Amino acid sequence: MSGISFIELYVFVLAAFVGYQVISRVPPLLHTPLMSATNAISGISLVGSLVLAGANYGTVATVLGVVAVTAAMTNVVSGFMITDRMLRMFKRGDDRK
Amino acid sequence: MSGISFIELYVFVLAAFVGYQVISRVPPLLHTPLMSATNAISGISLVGSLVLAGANYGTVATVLGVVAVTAAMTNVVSGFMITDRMLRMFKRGDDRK
Amino acid sequence: MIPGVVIQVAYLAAAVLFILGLRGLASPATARRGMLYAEIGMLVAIVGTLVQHEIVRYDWILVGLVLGSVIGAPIAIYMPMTAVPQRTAISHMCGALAATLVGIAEYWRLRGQVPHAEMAALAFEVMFGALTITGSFMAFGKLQELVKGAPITYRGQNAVNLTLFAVTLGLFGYLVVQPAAAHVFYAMVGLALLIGVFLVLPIGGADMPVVISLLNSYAGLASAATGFVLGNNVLIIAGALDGASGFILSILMSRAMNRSFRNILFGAFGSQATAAATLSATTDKTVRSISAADAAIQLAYARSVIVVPGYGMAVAQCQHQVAELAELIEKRGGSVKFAIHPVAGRMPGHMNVLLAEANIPYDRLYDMEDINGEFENTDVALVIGANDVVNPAARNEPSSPIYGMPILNVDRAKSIIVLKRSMNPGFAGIENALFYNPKCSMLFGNAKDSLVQLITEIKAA
Amino acid sequence: MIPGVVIQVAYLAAAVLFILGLRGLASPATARRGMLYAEIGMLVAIVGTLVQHEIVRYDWILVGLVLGSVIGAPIAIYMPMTAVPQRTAISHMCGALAATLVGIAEYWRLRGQVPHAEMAALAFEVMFGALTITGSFMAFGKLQELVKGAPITYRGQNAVNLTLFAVTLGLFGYLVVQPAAAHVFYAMVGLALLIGVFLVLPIGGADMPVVISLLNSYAGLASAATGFVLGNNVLIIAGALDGASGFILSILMSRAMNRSFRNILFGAFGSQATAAATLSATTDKTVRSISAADAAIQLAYARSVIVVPGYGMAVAQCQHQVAELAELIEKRGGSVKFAIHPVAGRMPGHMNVLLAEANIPYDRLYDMEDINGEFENTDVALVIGANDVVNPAARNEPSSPIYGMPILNVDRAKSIIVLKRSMNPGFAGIENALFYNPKCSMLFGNAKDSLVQLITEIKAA
Ligand SMILES: NC(=O)c1ccc[n+]([C@@H]2O[C@H](COP(=O)([O-])OP(=O)(O)OC[C@H]3O[C@@H](n4cnc5c(N)ncnc54)[C@H](OP(=O)(O)O)[C@@H]3O)[C@@H](O)[C@H]2O)c1
Ligand SMILES: NC(=O)c1ccc[n+]([C@@H]2O[C@H](COP(=O)([O-])OP(=O)(O)OC[C@H]3O[C@@H](n4cnc5c(N)ncnc54)[C@H](OP(=O)(O)O)[C@@H]3O)[C@@H](O)[C@H]2O)c1
Repeated sequence: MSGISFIELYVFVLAAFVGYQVISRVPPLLHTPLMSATNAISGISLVGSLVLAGANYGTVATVLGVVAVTAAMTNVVSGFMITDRMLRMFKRGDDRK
Repeated sequence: MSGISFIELYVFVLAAFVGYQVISRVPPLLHTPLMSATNAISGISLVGSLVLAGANYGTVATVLGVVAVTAAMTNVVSGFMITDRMLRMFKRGDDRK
Repeated sequence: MIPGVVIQVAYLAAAVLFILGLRGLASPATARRGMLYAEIGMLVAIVGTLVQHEIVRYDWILVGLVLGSVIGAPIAIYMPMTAVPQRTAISHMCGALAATLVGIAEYWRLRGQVPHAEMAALAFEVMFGALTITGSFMAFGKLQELVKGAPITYRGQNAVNLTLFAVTLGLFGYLVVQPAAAHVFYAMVGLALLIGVFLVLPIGGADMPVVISLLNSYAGLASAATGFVLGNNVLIIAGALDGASGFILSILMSRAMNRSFRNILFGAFGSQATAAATLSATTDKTVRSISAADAAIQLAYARSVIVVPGYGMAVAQCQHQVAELAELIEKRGGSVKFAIHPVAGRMPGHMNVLLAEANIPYDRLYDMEDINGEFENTDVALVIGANDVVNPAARNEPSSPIYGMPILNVDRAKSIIVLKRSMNPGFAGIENALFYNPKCSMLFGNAKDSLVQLITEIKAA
Repeated sequence: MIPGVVIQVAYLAAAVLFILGLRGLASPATARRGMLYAEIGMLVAIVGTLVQHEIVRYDWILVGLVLGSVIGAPIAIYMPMTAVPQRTAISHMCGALAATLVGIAEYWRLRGQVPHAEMAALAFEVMFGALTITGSFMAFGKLQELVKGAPITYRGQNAVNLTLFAVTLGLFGYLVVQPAAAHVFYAMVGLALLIGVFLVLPIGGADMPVVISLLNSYAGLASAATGFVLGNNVLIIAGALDGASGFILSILMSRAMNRSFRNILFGAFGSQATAAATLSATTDKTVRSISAADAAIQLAYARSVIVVPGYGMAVAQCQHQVAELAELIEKRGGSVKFAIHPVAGRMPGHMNVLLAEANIPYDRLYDMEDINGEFENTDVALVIGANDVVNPAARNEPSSPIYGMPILNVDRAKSIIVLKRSMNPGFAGIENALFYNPKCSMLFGNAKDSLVQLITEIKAA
């Protein structure tokens, strides 16, 4: 635990603004891939879990860490793969053979 | 001087994203007011100058501080007033008497 | 010092790449490149983390990573597109699980020696995380039909839920003041898990998409809170992006459905009864049923057709037949367009994905605003398993629960053919006057079977 | 602890209010409310700062605040709208001055005892700040015509400038390694001041808007660097917003002018000579000059008129006469629209502000893309002091320097009346074939005088 500095609130607020603006620009056409893309990105909680599973914090921490790594990695892998699978399906008229 | 923490880079990068997105949405109609509005907002350097002028850092610092406060305050006052003066001029057809 | 800088740079790069990735989704042309950025961002963040000093052994990490990939990849490869809502629910569960476990481990490791501000973030993280775990699991169960889809209600339900909330919030407040109270911490986690279940029980299966999106934003908030606890900015940023996405989608959905959050979360949708009543009151109106042969003739000679897909297309999984039919009509010289209502189906973008899967180019899918003017000049509007999104009551019956919701103006087309199995209502549980419109013919039956018949007949014509 | 929290909360609120303020500028309907947010943000930030412990005396602060208001308010109240570019330049000078002075004072106060990373930010701040001070002042001089507007060039100029840059960067690098070298610090400030002058000297007065926008982004960067030095996030955020705005506007301008940054900064626009040559080569073509009386008759009986204002309208300050003429034509039953090219005039949005000042509602100002299709069905296109933005060479002469720049299709109107003083070229210094078009008549003279005559004649008609 590295202590909360106030500046992290700035990061959160600014990121929320960026998120709001970026996501508002996604057309309905791509809302389903958007959902799976954000699922994949949310797998970034992996970075917290990795430390837990790999540091020597005791058995309980390691076990919880491994479960957390598994859960997060599932999101990353399936999220990105599904998004890509969906996006590959979207074609313009002139791309069609 | 309070030391640069890496997290300030996050703030800068995120703010640049927000700025880019917000400003891209301003229509050409309002580009002139936009210029004066950002001038006014840039007057926020006032907050640095105020400390300089008001803390007891010695004569040199105080003199530089007062000049800086004056310069920044000029921007704030004239920037916001001009922006408002311009924006008051923009009217829809049905607002016109 | 050096590994510290490496990891900070890696995380900043990851955050920027995630943002660029989501920006790419602004258009199908840039979407895949965007996702590549996001994937690189993830890789950079993971590699950056692995060089951190605190990590001393990699064996367990490897176990987790391999397990996760082994679970994730088959889901992604074999999952039918119609199961996207369920998968999304499960994915929120996984995300929330990871956040919650990290939070619990952190608390356990520090044995409650947590400063007050950090404790607030930590408690927030596990509370939102825990309720998202069970809530998402319940949502998954309802969508996968493991649990009864209908709202489960009982007397005093709201009172029970409110009490649960109040107690949990009380524990939260106590913890912030007394971070060392471990039993309170674990009690709060347990209660939050219960809340997740109780929150979703009274909500109907069909309202799940909104609930899922809300849970999405909760999972994002939990993840951002983890970032606060660990002092990790990329977690904060990714959590905020995730939270914003869930929030925006749930707003869009409830707006397009013309309902408020409150109504969805606490309404327990009591409209089944009313719907039945209206239905019986109007059975004296006549419905024109049509044979596949007759419908095929109409379609074969139509110069312009607009296809309006709805949830029924997803149920029947007939998107490939729809594409085949469209191609057939076009070969005969007719024009075919697809009209996509923003909440057709059961999740945002549902129809788009299914039609894309059937190889229909996305520039032939029209948003509601873009196509609504064209129905007047259209020979046949072919409604495939859509119901609420074409219900004229939204336009002209102020007493209807969907009044005010924007709809596709199918009733303005020169003729209308509706493919559905029965006269049963759709999601909103209300009757549809469109089906009694003299211009409208009903082709009853499972949409897939009906389409196969239509295709055979047109080929023969 | 408590004042620390107060100030942090104040700064966060200010940052959010600034962002909301700029978001408001997305539409004229929300713009004033947005600016109110930004003003509140500024107030909150100032008040928050004043409660800081470090501030022990308020007398000098008050002097600065009062002086600033006394200087700022009259500028805002009495400045004519045509002087906006100059004021913007001066304002960047003030902003950069404040940033630079804060940086110098900080360095002075710490007597060079600055850690390396901080020193990099500090040196960046004073370097960009200093060159923006003099650069903006030069730009102001050229725009206000205190300095000769034409590019000032001499042999070896680029070599001199590059050497200056290189030396300054060298000093910058040295300082980061040896922060205590005070003489190097002050030498760098001096050189940066010189660079500002030399950078702007070779750039023509008309290219100033792009330069001003670039200086705007430099001022923003300097301000953000101040934020890094002082550990002040609201400065970082405001600086980033400012920088983004300057950057985007200069990109938009150079794109709409079909020129690269490099060309503007180092091109010294040598086209005057070429322009004169082309002009003389074509004097055998005929130009139809028209009297105010004849032009008035055409306008009086036109059913549809599109007014195309350009830089000449700003020079003649005749926006009120333009509005009067438009009203007159409309009273007689004609329709009048205004076509605004994105780089008409000399700064972004120039024509919009002037016409708004003359009380013309903004929904009658049409962007280029929206009106270009309408010229064909227009009886009279009335070009008031515009030249480059209606030059058909941009469309059909690949050798022209403006080839490829999007233009207003004035030449497609049924007839064209151009108000200008002579056959002189406009900003780009090139000839305009439009003026030789058989459908085009020239009404020579200062635009204001011509408009007054037109108005009198139409009233009499
Ligand atoms: N898209 C979203 O994000 C979202 C989220 C939440 C809620 N919703 C709601 O979902 C509704 C969507 O409207 P909608 O028009 O797409 O669907 P709908 O109103 O739910 O109607 C679907 C129709 O399809 C028919 N159907 C079902 N299975 C079929 C099959 N195998 N073959 C043929 N027909 C079949 C059903 O009639 P039969 O039973 O007679 O066959 C039903 O009337 C809206 O009310 C919307 O508010 C959407
Ligand atoms: N808007 C921006 O942000 C921006 C920034 C930088 C550069 N620019 C450049 O500026 C140019 C703008 O094009 P433009 O068509 O608006 O202007 P322009 O091409 O510069 O032409 C202005 C015309 O107005 C005439 N004029 C000047 N004073 C006049 C007066 N008192 N009465 C009547 N006529 C007068 C001049 O002709 P006479 O001398 O014969 O009267 C001149 O030909 C473009 O080339 C653009 O790239 C624009």
